[in-house]
Amino acid sequence: MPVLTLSHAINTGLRQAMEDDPKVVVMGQDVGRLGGVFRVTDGLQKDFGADRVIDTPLAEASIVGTAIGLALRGYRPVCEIQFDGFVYPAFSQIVAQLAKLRARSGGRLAVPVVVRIPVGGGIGAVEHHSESNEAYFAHTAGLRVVCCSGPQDAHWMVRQALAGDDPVIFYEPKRRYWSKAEVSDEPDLPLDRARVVRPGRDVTLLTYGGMVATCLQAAEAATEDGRDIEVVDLRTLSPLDMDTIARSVDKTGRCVVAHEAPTFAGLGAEVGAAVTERCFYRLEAPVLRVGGFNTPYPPAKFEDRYLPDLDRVLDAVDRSFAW
Amino acid sequence: MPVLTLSHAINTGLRQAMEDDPKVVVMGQDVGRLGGVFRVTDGLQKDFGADRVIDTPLAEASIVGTAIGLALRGYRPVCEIQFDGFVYPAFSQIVAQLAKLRARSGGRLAVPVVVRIPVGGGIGAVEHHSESNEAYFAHTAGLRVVCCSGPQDAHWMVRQALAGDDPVIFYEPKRRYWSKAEVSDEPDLPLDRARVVRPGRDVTLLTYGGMVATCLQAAEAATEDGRDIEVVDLRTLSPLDMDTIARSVDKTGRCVVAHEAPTFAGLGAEVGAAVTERCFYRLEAPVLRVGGFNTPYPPAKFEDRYLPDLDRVLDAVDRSFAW
Amino acid sequence: MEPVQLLGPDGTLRADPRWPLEVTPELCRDFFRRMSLARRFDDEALALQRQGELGLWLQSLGQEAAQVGSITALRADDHVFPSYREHAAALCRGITSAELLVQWRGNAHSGWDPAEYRFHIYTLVLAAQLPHATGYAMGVQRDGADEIVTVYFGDGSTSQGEANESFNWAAAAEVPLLFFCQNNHWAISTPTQTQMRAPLHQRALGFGLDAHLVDGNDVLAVHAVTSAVAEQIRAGGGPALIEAVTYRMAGHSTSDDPGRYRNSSELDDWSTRDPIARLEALMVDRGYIDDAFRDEVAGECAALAEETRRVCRELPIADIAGLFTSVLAEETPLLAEERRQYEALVASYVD
Amino acid sequence: MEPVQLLGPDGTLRADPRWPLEVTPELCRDFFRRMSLARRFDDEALALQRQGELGLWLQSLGQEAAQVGSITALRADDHVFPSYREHAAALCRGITSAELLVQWRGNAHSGWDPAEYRFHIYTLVLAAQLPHATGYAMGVQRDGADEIVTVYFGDGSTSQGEANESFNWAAAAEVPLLFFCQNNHWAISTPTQTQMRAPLHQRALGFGLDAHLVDGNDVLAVHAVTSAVAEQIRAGGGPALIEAVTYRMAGHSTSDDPGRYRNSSELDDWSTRDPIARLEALMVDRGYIDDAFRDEVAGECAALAEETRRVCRELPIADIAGLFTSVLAEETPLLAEERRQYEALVASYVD
Ligand SMILES: Cc1ncc(C[n+]2csc(CCOP(=O)(O)OP(=O)(O)O)c2C)c(N)n1
Ligand SMILES: Cc1ncc(C[n+]2csc(CCOP(=O)(O)OP(=O)(O)O)c2C)c(N)n1
Ligand SMILES: [Mg+2]
Ligand SMILES: [Mg+2]
Repeated sequence: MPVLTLSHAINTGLRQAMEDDPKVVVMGQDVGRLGGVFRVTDGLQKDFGADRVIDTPLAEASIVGTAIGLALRGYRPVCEIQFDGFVYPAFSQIVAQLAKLRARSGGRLAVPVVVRIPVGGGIGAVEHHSESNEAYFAHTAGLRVVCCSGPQDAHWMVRQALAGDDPVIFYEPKRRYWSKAEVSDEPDLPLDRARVVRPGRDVTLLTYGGMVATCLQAAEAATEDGRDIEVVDLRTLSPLDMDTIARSVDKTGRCVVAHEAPTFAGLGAEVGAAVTERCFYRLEAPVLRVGGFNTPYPPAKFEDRYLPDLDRVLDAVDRSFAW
Repeated sequence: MPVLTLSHAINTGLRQAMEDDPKVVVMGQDVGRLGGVFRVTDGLQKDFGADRVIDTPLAEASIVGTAIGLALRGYRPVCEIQFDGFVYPAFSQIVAQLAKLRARSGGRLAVPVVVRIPVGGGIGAVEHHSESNEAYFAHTAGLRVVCCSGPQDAHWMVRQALAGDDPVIFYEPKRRYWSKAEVSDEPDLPLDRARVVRPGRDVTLLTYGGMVATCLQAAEAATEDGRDIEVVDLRTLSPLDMDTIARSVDKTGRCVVAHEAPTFAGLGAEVGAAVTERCFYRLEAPVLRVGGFNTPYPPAKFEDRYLPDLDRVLDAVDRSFAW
Repeated sequence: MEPVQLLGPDGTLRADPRWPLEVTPELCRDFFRRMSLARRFDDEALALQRQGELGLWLQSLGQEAAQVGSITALRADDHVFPSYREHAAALCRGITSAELLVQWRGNAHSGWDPAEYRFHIYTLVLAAQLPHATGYAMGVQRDGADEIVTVYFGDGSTSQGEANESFNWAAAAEVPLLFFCQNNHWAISTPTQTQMRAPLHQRALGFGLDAHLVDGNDVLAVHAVTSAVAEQIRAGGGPALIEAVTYRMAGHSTSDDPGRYRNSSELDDWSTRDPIARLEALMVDRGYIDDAFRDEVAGECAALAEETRRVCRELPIADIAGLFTSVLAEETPLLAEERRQYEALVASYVD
Repeated sequence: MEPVQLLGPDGTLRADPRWPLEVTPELCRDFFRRMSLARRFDDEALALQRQGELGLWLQSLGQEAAQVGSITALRADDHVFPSYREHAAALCRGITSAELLVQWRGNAHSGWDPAEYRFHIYTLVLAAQLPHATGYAMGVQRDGADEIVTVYFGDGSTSQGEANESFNWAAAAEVPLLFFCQNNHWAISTPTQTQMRAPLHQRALGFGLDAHLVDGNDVLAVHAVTSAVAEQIRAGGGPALIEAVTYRMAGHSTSDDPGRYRNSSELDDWSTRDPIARLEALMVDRGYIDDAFRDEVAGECAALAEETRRVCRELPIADIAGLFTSVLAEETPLLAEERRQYEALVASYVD
């Protein structure tokens, strides 16, 4: 089992998908010659040619819009949006076309397009390069929204996304692109399942993407206070794997959900509301949310304080126990 | 106190704002000669001229984008988006520019732009003409998101929105455009406050826009089962008036939130999560959500079943009591 | 640039060496038949809307030549992306009146299988279909197929970013795509001069597209130009745009009241350039038409009208379950639960 | 269309009757000084980034003539909307090195007060500033002011829908707006031919804009053309576009590795067309420059460099409270609560 960085794990996942299916095409800004600003598509154009690894004009709406057209022709495009903050020009194509075409056509049309988005902060970037906008797409019926947190999932989830017939918003936590881990030769979970990454008895900590590592550290630190935190990596943000989530909360009786995005009307709100509906009598405290502040993403010098860190996660855990 | 339709109440509100402040300009598709497809701007171009009531080219991104430029020049533009489903091309200008310019400029720039959006279903329209997309904007820091439900609020809230220095997404429930009521000579609430539209003891029913009338009917019907429902019109969706909301739930101990939008990651999720945090020990049952199904908005012949009606609202109330 | 015109408003034919067309009796009769059927269908749909059988209708009245002349110049396997007013073009592709009406009755969001007719479902978000057509053409290009792709849109839509991105992208990628704009002078109440300063065909040239202006009410000119341009694209000549100058004879939709924003003189003026009357004048002059043929076409129109009325009241409507099962390839647990809950609630009413 | 060029790469001056310019010693020295200062500032910022003092830097290296020649042709009260690489233009407006660096150090999202310099903050979302400039120009138009508005953007940005919507909207509304495109041949790793098939100035004409192509490394030509076009717009001539042909001599940003996608020969070729060397050659030939002046400018450059290094380490950074108070005009209860909670948590650490 090779040890790969998250970035390289996606690269090999894309490469394998392209070898398995000649209809898979990669497209986006600078994905060809350059291999993408995060090198995720490095070398693919060299090996698969410029017709299958397409350096596009600088127009997100058309990157997604032409990908839809390619899908209608029988292709399986995977689009790269260079940074999270630049997906908005494609918003109409994503929510009104990509997400709705199956329903609008009465189920006649499938539009298997994967939209890859490097997401979140923590890399000291300038404005618009650190956004967490998953809630917009999670609220959009007709899309699958998934987020990987490490190399194993990154590799297999992108392949599963490309193998399915649904449009998928595929989030890649950019601050974890260079984190390394083994990638197995077989997927160990389907795309629509959450993963208990650290079993625990006392409280359920739900998270995803770049925050998974942070929450695992928090869980380790909490052992000192004798607290046994169960950490669940949601993986699929829409639909949510409520069975796995509820099973954990039914066990622990407490729940904290942590993400980088602002909490107001964020994904944590859905998780909190849904968990409360499913586990009402079992909850010893309300589901508490930890997230970015409800402000635009701040300048780089503030991001360590803006992003939920170990202290803020544990503070929420403390408040949950203190309830 | 004149009796006006909701549509006309906004019209008189805009007219008054334009008379009070020469910097207020109205812009959008067909807002001039035609007076808008819902006649909200009827007669304004005749009286204020084509420079202040601007028939624009057919480009939502630029309608909002040029409104931002006008605001930077000292104007107070109010843009009309013809239908909810057509705001998406302007999404990048709204979330990356309009919402963020104050923060991006370190507080130096104010961008007082009001974006009017006829919202929701119930008028038997074709696809893209019945969407409820408030959750996208509520999750966007830097915007005020409000929704009127009747003529009184419609008239005063649009004037308050235009008088303030924040960007405002102003929702108008299109199925209530022709509903009539008195409009007072004075505002009776600020823009950032919710309104208890029907006091009650047993359960709190939180809603807004087109659903307010539905929930009031449900409350009346519930009296037959001896249930006294308190109906709260949220009015401001971001920020939420949590004090008014919590005061009600603390009184009743039960809460149902109803809106037209799909429930998954919808505004009801935020309300449910926030209410649970504020009123945890007081809640006899989890906050239950009633909304459109988690599907794209259906064809007209299905909308009576898709939109929460009296039965589905009362069913949720029943489930809350049965908990 | 002067619009290409082969058939004058009075029905006189002026051949144009640049746009050769063999004007046979068969061709004229075919166009006359197709345009007459389209107009009659449009009339009938309007009537059905007025009777409350349809929720909304957008008329193609007056634009029959632009649509019939262009779509008949394409090969049956050339994929087409329409906007929402291309009823005449749709009928030419064999789409039935039932399939055309179902969306406007509110039974479904779309009425036909795009694969069957090589004709995509209507797109109501203006200009959103242009990137789709561009991408589809990228696929054709990659398949090395000799098909071309055609996308229809209106003058107002050209102000949208997505339309212009497509003009640029298609030109840069040199895809086999024909942009066909029906400039009917209006976007609801907004006249073309509010949308743009320079004519669209000039803009298209600026993007590096081959571009042509044609009299959209002259079915012969539209057909001749579209045929030549389509073959040029098929031969690898790269994408092109045709601007067909026509007029929206009716309101924007049955909800619209054009009296609020345009004066009838404009309408009267355009009535004198009617595409069907114009072709009929030529046919009379050439002796291509007689009472027998007129009766034959009138009969077909009556039959279509009758069928249209009949099917409208019997249009199929899916079970509500379809709402939940056509969101994703598989119904999610949340959707299945919602469906069950709803069905249980409905069932509870009967008790 | 051939680019307007007054000053050849070798420094020879060719007057062009269509673009009159009085080439005085003062003018040349002013340009030489401004371009030299801009380049030195850019060098210094690059060094600071390499030393870890800045998070990122996007160099204006090689584009000094396009920026200095154009901004100095505007009136001080003409509002400007830059993209993010207009450091040379910003310096000409009096924006300080501290104000220019603070954003790239990560202390703030923007560094200056747009009202003070009539120079909007940088826009990083490509083409988003074009509608802003168009709207601002609508305001100028409504105020009946004799100002004009100028918006800077790059070749790659022109593929965005918002850029093209603005070309169309500005032309249709006839606003007093100058579109200034620095075509530096690259959008990160994407060459201009991948973005477009036809040159931008041709596209602009297609939209009905007045359009001009100029050698962007010829400060005299840029200044002459921009001056004439600006006055034409001011006089009510309507919006125009200037495409300045230049070259991005450095990587896209300090994170970029241009070696992966372009060969050095291209760079060598463009080095021979350097805007400063070119002007200096003319000045030498004309005796407009001597050691005294060279020393004077070198001194000013050294001073700017020194100041740049000094201020960079002392750049102001706001209190975190500002995060919560600059979201809306008033801090909302939720934000106030979040701030209090956070401050309490931080306070708890000290105990
Ligand atoms: C993105 C978007 N904005 C607004 C609308 C509302 N709308 C529907 S049709 C129309 C006018 C379209 O005019 P044109 O493109 O000329 O086509 P025509 O109706 O004349 O055939 C408008 C503004 C829409 N459908 N989509
Ligand atoms: C909407 C959007 N998409 C993508 C990006 C990422 N990006 C930043 S600069 C750049 C290239 C811009 O090229 P150009 O417009 O020619 O300007 P230049 O950098 O050459 O000055 C890209 C793709 C962005 N900033 N905004
Ligand atoms: Mg039109
Ligand atoms: Mg460039």
